[in-house]
Amino acid sequence: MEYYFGILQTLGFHVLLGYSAYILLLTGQLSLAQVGFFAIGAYASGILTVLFEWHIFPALFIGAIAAGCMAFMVGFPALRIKGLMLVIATIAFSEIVRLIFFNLRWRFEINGLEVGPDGAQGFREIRYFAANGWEIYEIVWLIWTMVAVATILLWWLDQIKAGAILRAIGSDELAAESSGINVTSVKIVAMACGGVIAGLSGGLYAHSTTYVDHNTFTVLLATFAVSYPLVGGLKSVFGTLAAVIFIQGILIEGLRFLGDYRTILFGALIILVMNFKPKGIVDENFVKGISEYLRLNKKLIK
Amino acid sequence: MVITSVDVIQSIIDGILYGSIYALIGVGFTLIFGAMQKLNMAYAASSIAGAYCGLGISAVLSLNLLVTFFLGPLVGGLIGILVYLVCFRFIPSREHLGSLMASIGALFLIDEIIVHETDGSPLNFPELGIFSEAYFLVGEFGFRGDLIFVLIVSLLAMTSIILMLYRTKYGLAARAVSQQMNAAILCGINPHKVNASTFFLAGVLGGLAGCLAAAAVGVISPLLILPLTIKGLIATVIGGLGSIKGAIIAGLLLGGFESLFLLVRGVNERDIYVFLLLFLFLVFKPNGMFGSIIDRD
Amino acid sequence: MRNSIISWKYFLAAYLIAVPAMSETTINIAGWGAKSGPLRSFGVNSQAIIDAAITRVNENGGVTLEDGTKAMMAVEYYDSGCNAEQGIAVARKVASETNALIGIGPTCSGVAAASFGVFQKKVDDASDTGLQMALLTDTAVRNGLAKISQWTFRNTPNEPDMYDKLFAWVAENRPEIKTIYGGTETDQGHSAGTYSKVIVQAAVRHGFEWVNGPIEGVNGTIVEGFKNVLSSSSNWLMADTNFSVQARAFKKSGADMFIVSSHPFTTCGFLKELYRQKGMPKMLVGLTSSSSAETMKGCSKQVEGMIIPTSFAPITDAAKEVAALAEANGGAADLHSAAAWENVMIIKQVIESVGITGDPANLQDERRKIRDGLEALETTEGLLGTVSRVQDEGEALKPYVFVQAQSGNWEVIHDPR
Amino acid sequence: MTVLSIKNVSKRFGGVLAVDDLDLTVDKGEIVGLIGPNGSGKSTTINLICGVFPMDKGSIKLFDNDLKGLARYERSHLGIARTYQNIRLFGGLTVWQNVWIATRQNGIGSFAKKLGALFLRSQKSVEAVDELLDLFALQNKANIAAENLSFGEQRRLELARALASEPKLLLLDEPAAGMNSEEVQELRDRIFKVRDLGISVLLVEHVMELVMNVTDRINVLNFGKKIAEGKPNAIQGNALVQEAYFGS
Repeated sequence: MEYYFGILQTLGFHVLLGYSAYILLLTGQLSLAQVGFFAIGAYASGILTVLFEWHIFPALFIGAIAAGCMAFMVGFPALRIKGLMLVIATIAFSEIVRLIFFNLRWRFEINGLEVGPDGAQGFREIRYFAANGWEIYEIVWLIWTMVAVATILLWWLDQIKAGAILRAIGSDELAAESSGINVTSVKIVAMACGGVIAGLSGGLYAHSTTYVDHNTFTVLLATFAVSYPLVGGLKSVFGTLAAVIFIQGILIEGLRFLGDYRTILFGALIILVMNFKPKGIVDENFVKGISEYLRLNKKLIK
Repeated sequence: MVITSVDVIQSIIDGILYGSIYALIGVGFTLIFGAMQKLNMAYAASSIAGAYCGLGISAVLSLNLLVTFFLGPLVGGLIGILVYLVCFRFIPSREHLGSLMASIGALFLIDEIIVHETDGSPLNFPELGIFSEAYFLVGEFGFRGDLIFVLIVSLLAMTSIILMLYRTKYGLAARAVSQQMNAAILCGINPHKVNASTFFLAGVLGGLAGCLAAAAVGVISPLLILPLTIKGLIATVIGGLGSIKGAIIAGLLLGGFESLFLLVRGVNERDIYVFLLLFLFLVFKPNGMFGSIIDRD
Repeated sequence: MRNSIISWKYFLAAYLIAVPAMSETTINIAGWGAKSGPLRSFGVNSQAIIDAAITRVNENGGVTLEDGTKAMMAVEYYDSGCNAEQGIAVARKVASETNALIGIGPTCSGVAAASFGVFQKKVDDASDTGLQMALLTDTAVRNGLAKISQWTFRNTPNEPDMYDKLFAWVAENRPEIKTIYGGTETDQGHSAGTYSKVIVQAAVRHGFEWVNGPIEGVNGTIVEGFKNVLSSSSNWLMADTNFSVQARAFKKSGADMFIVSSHPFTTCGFLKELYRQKGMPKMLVGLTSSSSAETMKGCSKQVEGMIIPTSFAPITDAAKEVAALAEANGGAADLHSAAAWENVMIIKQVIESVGITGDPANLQDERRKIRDGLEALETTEGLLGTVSRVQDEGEALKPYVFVQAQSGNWEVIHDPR
Repeated sequence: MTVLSIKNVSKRFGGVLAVDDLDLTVDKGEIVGLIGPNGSGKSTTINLICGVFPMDKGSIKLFDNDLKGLARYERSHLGIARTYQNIRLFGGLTVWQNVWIATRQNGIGSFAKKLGALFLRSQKSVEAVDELLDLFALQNKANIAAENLSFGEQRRLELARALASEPKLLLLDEPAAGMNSEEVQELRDRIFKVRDLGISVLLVEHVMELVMNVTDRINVLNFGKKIAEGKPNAIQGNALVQEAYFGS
């Protein structure tokens, strides 16, 4: 059972990471900065629980807020540019964050043990959960409550004007601006929201794995973060959820029985999915099919 | 250690020479971007894969190892066509993100196939014969022979590609397809054929770049893929999207700055400064050095 | 058609006969490591050797259980990549979904640092909900990892001891060598940690001088002044490809001995550049991890003469045999993977000494017994001789030799055993 | 009362002077035509008014507000709305959402109210959207994605979206392009309805059938310069205009 709970944990923070990229993708921006916010959340909340012995909840909260503030500040310069330029600029940002943590050494003794981030040696002993007697299902419960809240909020977003505005910007920036939408500030707010979610995810990650180092927060993870909404489809937030289950659950964990060939199949399957579903797994037809099946189509649309 | 002006200039020379590899990869990205307005993330991976295949074929057939430098580009070109077929050909052209994601899938696939076949261990790569031994001393400054060779090759490649784009029928067709796809189709041009040729051409260039990069390092390893992808993209973007000249200059500059910051600030902080500079550059000059101003009404 | 039905019946019959045999107790163990990504060779090597070791145990009749009967051993090997999440997932899977008594893994030190953290820190601490299964690591070599949990043990080389003896030997045998200079991959915990906290201090302890004058705070004691070591050296990163600035600094230093503390890929890249700049010193010392076949595949010419202390070399009969078996299984025996053989043998020894029933119903108790058995071990038989266990830390002190790269092979130049 | 006044405006693209020292006004309740051969600077003029790109010199005023330096969305808030030569809709959104996006309660409301509009669907905005969809005969398509509409419907939707922002000045960039004469008639009626709402219109158009029948006043551009201005009848007879169009 422990194993499946463990996988649920992993799925949980990847879903949140995917959501943070999803919000920005709605506005048409492909950002690889999410992993930077994820790292900030991980280190900030880890430092708070380990070095300052905070309770987990305020630590997660502050971690998320710190990442959100950073996203807000980076959003100002970064979101003036778009497309491929933004991809590169956000890679630059994520790498700067990663390298700062690579150089960060902040250790002192707590209860006779020297703890804290130690540069390339990583940041060990983020054992709040285990040390405070949290059973794994409780951790999973915490993570998935966050995921559920985020999912509901993002689903709700599509029912209200704010969501329509995000998608309008993604569809045609010039027309959106001429229709009276302050595109830049909307994008910055989206970036900040994405930052908060990624920071939260990072905090949960750090405490679930008990150890973080800069090698975790590479461009590879950033690529995964944008892959989830792209593979899942931008039509609905459930696309991202489905893609995380598909990629992390099925391709990475579920195919273990394939042994050596699992990782090769991974790339091949992504290519296959994109050829048959270029708009992602959960595309228009999928949504239509589901909603017709549930006979909810009247309520869902509009 | 005291850093003298000689050290500074020497490190910039080293960096710029090494930057010619970034420039070559950048040119490949630029070619594909110019043709389709799309990003092929698998490009650096297929370049390295081309070099691996060249090395493998020469080893299996016990050919002269220098044949690698002809086989690598050829296989690189073929892999380019393959990537085009699986990631771009059948995905509707307006689905930019779909083919982007597919090419990321191809990056993982190629990377993992290489890892699987070689167990990820670095392999000795044939050096560039006399060039690798050559080390020119001009006054107090040293120049690596093989990297000068790489630089010359990348300049030649740039010239021949520009000639090809502006002087040949293929070039005319390629430019027509990239600018006015529908009009080109009406003129009887098959855009898929033209795009496939562009991917082949870029692939050949990539295979060459992969071989030269591996030869310059002396070993080939899947670890080369990610840095080359990122550095190549940076060169493409700083140079200005679609500008071949820009990609070359940006690649060289990138190498120079890297080397300079390494000397002055050490390896742990080197990339912080490089990326900070990159970030600021993009913010203040979002169209790159030679990019046309895009996105008007 | 008819034939196939008959053969199918035979198959069924054979199966039914086979069932009682299969219901005999099997002792399961689990292994995991990087079988994907650039470090795949480590996983492949470990798995090849674990398989060979299990086959050997079973050929000799298997392992003796508490009631005196024999049981076969079986292993399942998982791919955890060099990825913390996957390492944790596999550790959890093995602990909760299989009846493996003990695990062997993982490959990467970063993964070990993360996954050891999800194990219970102290045994019998009811408030600690970490995993409770013993783990005996073969590869992850970064200093001091096994201390993270009382359930984790390692059978990896003890670098402080090896380098101490290495420099003592160099000081004695090569008196013309006086000054040193070096560098490392700073983004790899193992390379950088060992270099800055162990190797340089050991060299200073044995009278070698840092070429540009003494480094502040470095007095020969392990760890002291390690930050200054890094800032005085000329370093690179694991994925770097251009080493001209660093090689120039090495050459310019003019030291008698260079320390190159990195994994094979950059070791080769760096040495090739140094060679090109004609900056080769009188002597080269490398990181334990570079004493592998990869380095020879990548740059046998440039690495010529490099000396590395290693806990494995095919010099004893047992070691030669393991090397041959590994090759037959599609892997290679080196200081990392050879430990996997020893681990299987240690596990067999522990099982026989603490008495195991192999009954899945007692799984949790027997995992605990195995752990206590491991903890109690004072010495084990290694391929190069007796390995002593460091009590309370879960670490090992392994016998070692010094090897030198000589025309494409790692030759043993000194055997202090 | 003057709604829009353009004074001495110029815009250069590289070597081409797209708009050359242009003066133009639109009065309240007026429908003004802007015609000229291809490349004479008509669309550029509209783009300058909307702030798609900055002008080189001159001034553009909406009522008393100088538009210089204002962002596009700020110009929209002041009361400028437009349609595009090549239709630009939010393809993935429904017809209803396309119009909804542009609605707002002009001028009134605190920050909290604006924020609230993002989350709540006020009765007023729902009514406004429904009304516009009725006006443009799109009510039965409300839940269809805009990209699935026919060409004519897309043109109507774009107009509906432009009106949703409650503009004071509507800029139409060749709204009749590709329409048959029946559709042009409908369009003419709609433009009159727009005027009846008290909105001034600046119409750039090639279809003379529309321009001559709907406008109060016509400005003619050639090579970025205004060559004539006057009532439709007068323009029809103007020799300069004929020369510009037919090169005689």
